Amino acid sequence: MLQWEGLIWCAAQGENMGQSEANDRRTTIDLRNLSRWYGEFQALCDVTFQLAPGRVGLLGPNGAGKSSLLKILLGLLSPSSGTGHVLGHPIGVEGTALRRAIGYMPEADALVPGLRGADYVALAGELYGMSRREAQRRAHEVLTYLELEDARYRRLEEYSTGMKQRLKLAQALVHDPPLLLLDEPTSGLDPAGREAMLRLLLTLGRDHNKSILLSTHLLGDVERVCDSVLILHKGRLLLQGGVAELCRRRQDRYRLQIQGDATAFREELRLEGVQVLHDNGRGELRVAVPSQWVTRAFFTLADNHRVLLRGLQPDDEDLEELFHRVLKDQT
Amino acid sequence: MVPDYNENEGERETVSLKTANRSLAVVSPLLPDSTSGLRAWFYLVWLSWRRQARSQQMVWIAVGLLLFSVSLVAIFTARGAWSMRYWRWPYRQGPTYMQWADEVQMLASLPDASAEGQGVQAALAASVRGIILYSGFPIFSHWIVFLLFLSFLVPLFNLSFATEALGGERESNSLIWLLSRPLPRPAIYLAKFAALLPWTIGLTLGGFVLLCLVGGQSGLLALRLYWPSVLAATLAFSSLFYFMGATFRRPAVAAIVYAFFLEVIFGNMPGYLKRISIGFYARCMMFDAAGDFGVQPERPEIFLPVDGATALAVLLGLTVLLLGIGTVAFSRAQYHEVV
Amino acid sequence: MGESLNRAATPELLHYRPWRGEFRTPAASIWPIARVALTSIFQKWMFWIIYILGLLIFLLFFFGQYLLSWAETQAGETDVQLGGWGRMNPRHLIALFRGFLKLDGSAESYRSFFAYQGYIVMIVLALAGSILIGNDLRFGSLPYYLSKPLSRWHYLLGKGLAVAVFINLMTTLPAIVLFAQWGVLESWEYLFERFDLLLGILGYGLVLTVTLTVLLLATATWLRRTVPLIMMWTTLFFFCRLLSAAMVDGLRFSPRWRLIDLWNSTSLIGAACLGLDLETIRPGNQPPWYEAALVLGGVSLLCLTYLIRRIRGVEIVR
Amino acid sequence: MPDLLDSPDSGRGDRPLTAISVSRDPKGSAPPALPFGSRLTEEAAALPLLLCQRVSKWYGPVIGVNQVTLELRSGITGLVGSNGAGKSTLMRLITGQLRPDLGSIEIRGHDAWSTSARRHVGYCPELDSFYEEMSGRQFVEAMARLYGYPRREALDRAAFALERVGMAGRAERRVRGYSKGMRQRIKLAQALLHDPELMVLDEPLSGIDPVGRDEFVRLFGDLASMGKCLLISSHELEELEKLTDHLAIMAHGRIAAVGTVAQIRDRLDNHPLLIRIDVKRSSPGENDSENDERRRLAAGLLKLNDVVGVELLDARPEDAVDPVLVRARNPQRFFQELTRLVLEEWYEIARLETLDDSTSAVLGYLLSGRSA
Repeated sequence: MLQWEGLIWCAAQGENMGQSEANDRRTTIDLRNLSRWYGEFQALCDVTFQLAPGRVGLLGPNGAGKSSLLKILLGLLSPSSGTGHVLGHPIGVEGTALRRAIGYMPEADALVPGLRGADYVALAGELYGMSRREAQRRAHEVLTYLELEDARYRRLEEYSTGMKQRLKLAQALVHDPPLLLLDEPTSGLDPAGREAMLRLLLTLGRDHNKSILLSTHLLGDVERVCDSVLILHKGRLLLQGGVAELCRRRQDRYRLQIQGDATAFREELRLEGVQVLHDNGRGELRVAVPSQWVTRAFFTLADNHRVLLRGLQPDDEDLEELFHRVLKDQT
Repeated sequence: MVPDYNENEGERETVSLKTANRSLAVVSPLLPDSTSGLRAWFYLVWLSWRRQARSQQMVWIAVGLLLFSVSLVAIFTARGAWSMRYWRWPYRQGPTYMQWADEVQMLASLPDASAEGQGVQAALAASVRGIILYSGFPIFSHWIVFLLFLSFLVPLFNLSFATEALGGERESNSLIWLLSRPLPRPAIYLAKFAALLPWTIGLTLGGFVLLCLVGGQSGLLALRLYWPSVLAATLAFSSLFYFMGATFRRPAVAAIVYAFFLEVIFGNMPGYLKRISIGFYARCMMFDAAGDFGVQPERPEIFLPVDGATALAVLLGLTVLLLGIGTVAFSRAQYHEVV
Repeated sequence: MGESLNRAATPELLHYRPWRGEFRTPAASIWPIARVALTSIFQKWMFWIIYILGLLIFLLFFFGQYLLSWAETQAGETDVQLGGWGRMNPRHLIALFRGFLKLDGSAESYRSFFAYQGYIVMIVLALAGSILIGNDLRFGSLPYYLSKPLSRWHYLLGKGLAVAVFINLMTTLPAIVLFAQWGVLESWEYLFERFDLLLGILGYGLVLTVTLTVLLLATATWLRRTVPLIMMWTTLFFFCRLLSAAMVDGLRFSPRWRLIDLWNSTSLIGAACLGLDLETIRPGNQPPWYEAALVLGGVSLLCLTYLIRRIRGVEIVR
Repeated sequence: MPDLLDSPDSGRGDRPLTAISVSRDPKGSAPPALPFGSRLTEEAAALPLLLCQRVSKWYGPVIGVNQVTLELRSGITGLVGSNGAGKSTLMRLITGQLRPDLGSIEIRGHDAWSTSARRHVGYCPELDSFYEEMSGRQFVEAMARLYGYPRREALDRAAFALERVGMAGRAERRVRGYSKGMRQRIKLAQALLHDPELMVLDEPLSGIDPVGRDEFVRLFGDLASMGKCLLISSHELEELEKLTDHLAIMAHGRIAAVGTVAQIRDRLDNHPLLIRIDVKRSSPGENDSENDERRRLAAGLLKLNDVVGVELLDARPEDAVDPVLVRARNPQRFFQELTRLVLEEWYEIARLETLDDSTSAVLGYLLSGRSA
């Protein structure tokens, strides 16, 4: 407790950065028994967790309380009960210092109509407290980095969805915050745009030591960017941990891609003791094999039944299955 | 229970249809017999009418304004403020006008005056008294009907409800739900107008009735003489502001510029320029109706009124014209920001 | 493996660069908010149409002053024919015009200029209110602003600053131009001798700015949507004006009723700032200026209280 | 051999990928089931459900859709492409919200702008605003009654549609408080009401959580099996792949290709298929034999006619497998020969994965190839 008070004091004084940074290295977010009510509805229920610096995915079904959590971390909402610290700043008390340390990318468009791209990002810089010239310079730098070079002087109304998303990231990055809170950064992006965004986030997190809290519905995003994951459901924290550790390894499962009429092939598999778990009707089978199975047997069977084996992958549990499993355990 | 098509059921239906002497080819393709465009249209009217009530702030402000005006008029009536009877001369200090009239009569009844002189004096005093007593109607007309009602409440009620009818749907991006139904676009435009009229007419004409009812004798006379012009002005204003809602991106601001700036400027310009303002024709109808009761423009040679029938024709013609243009414009419009 | 392929495709020449620098106080972000609000309104053609309409009144005064002083130097002693109405000495005619429009560089001239601008300022503010606050709600800009290290007060102050600029752009600034013009046209001494007039103009502008800004912010945060805002705003400035005229001029009620017309009340205080006598103000029968000040102060205080409660109590962010 | 791939087009890669229309019926020759309560005349049934002919649309100077020709008869078609490629504009044109500047769009022979065309079309728009003050049920009921159904029937239809999208239990709350996923469901429900033949769904999967997405995918499959024609735009290609492999790919306002993913992929002859093969080490730890195994495989692969190149990738020593990266043309023949090779030479394959035949890879090739 004493240590926290010291930290608050440091933050308030705005000096002695060394100590607070040293602490940042241990925890970025530290929440204890956090709850939030909207009238009768409880959006967050007794949430407690500590996060080390790194890239964290925040998962949960619609209405699980993800957005509320982000807003509380940002100091836009106050928690109904419980305490928390973000980068050593207590939440709900010290808005200014807290929000300076955070870059927030909202889910909604959050544009200021009539501005040009560069002005929009520069305005964000100014609002964070940078001087006007410094904000303008930095805006151009960030926009170039985010590959919005050509769109800088266009009006925001003319931006496509992908450009808007990158612009929102730009305004969150302009003051070089140690922590990024991202609410659905890839929603509405086309595949190329999504890939580019995820690559950017990964680079920022891995090479430039930004801590990232990524709230999303797209589990692929988390797999691509994050090394640990938080799963919220109905305001409760269900699961926290590293992606690799949480997903189960399965030695006996395979995913097959078959081309051609698979009926006889499936029948034969069954006779060989292979269990067909799922067939999507377009040639993709998920199977569980008996022990001592050799994969060459798949080729033999395929050849016998005149179907083409186009794919064969070990079927470890992915994040999507993990997610479904965790939710199913809950209900 | 709806979409699962059943082969047998379909056959049974065709059989029953054939017995009803309708061959398969005649039945309109794909159109379930149970739908009816007219029913949909009436429902749209009802839905739009209800949705106007949902924009509660607007309705409350309108009703509040109306009630405020009505209670003020009621207070004036109770205090007999409509006639000049209690006016004082010099301003707010001297005796009332009625006391002056009595004074004059008292002076006249002094014994040294001649009988003829006394008679003339008595007649004069009586007529002054009469004018004072019956001055209520022109005063009510001028201040309440012309100033407060016609130049403020009527434009404001029409403006807020008519621009909101389409403009509000455009602003909240919900017009798409109507445009993606199988309703002809002119029908949508007219339905929303039909749904708008109960609100605007109810507020203006209903408000006018209320104002007049609490306005005592003068009010009743005003109601009898003026209601057609209030109705005509409402129709014209409604169709104009409704049209603005379909065309302008910020219809409310455009309408306020028109109603409280252009109307005021044009309506008070000398010469024929004022003939492009709606308020001018409404006033002409009123002057025409109440000419016998001493209500006329302050300076007819500058005001240049048209007669009542013409004014009515202009207002109704304008309504029809604006509706027509609006229907065509709406049918062709492609609302990029909406879809 | 897929990653290695992607990497090969785009060599990253321009790396992300960290930034280290001093942050300024949150109060420094008020002006950027105001600046952005101003630009967003300056981009609307509707604003310029209304502004030009408002400018017409200014031009009337501006060229009126100029033409009259020019006419005075040109006018001879011979009478001129006026239509069919008769003959008149041009000097009398000029004096008549000056008396009517008060284009004589006196305090009365500036007061009537301010008063005439009332309608147009009102419409501009209705537009500005619906754009400044309404747009932020409609386009979701509010999370953008509030996720920055500034409080809601800074946000409102920024918007208020923008409103203040509009008000002064339409009233105080043209009035100062008129003041300077008179000095140039008539005599340089005027500028120094009647320095009190300049102070009066500034005072008048200050009164307008403070009351209208607070009032607009409160009504806009309360009503949010354009149409109700316009209804409320027209009620405050047209209905109350008509009502007060009907009560005092029509029905001969107490002149105190004029106080409900807020624009008239600002005009009374403005007149006091300019050192004018109440008797000269048209329409006549005005209440004393301190009563007007009391009313305006009360209204502003009410609006401020509402704003404070609103900001503390309810979450603006959905 | 499956005849899906043996279309006359396959293999001739130099052919430009122009907009060709492929209509597809999942049930082969079975006649499409008719919607409830509606009967098609013979002529009407023969008309294509959707026929866009050389459609172009501008927004001022900006071109939104550029000479698009598309014909749909049944089944699910995914409409994919980058942001701003004109997908939404095309959907608005089809649903009669916009009018083409050039060309024509017909729905069962009716002009798409006309009222009668809208009876055949259910539209789920991208935007996200409703009559927020209503409850979900009230909204859907209002939409049903706007079709002109009698009150009773409208209520039934609304109830049924809500049931279909899984909102029956939650429909009494106000739309204002709905999450994005619930809003998507309501949007879908209102498009189902009049049981349209053609459903145009603009980004129906965006913003829905994984559980809901699965439900939606199942629902779309059901609708398609009932004989409806669905045109779905989505960026979530993984989900779209679960649903359909028939795609229309848009780029720069034009339709770049129409067909199944495999058809489109096979026509991309200048991009040989990239295949990863992990081969098990015969005896872990022994360096020579390990190298032997994958070198042997690489040498065997290089002898095949269709292999363009082989690359040996480094594996982590703790893994018991060695990856080999193969580039091959003519996937059909390559996989046949690979099977033969594996069986003849006794390889133990731990993983066989085509890295670039997914929808997203195809899309990436197609779009990058175009813009370059």
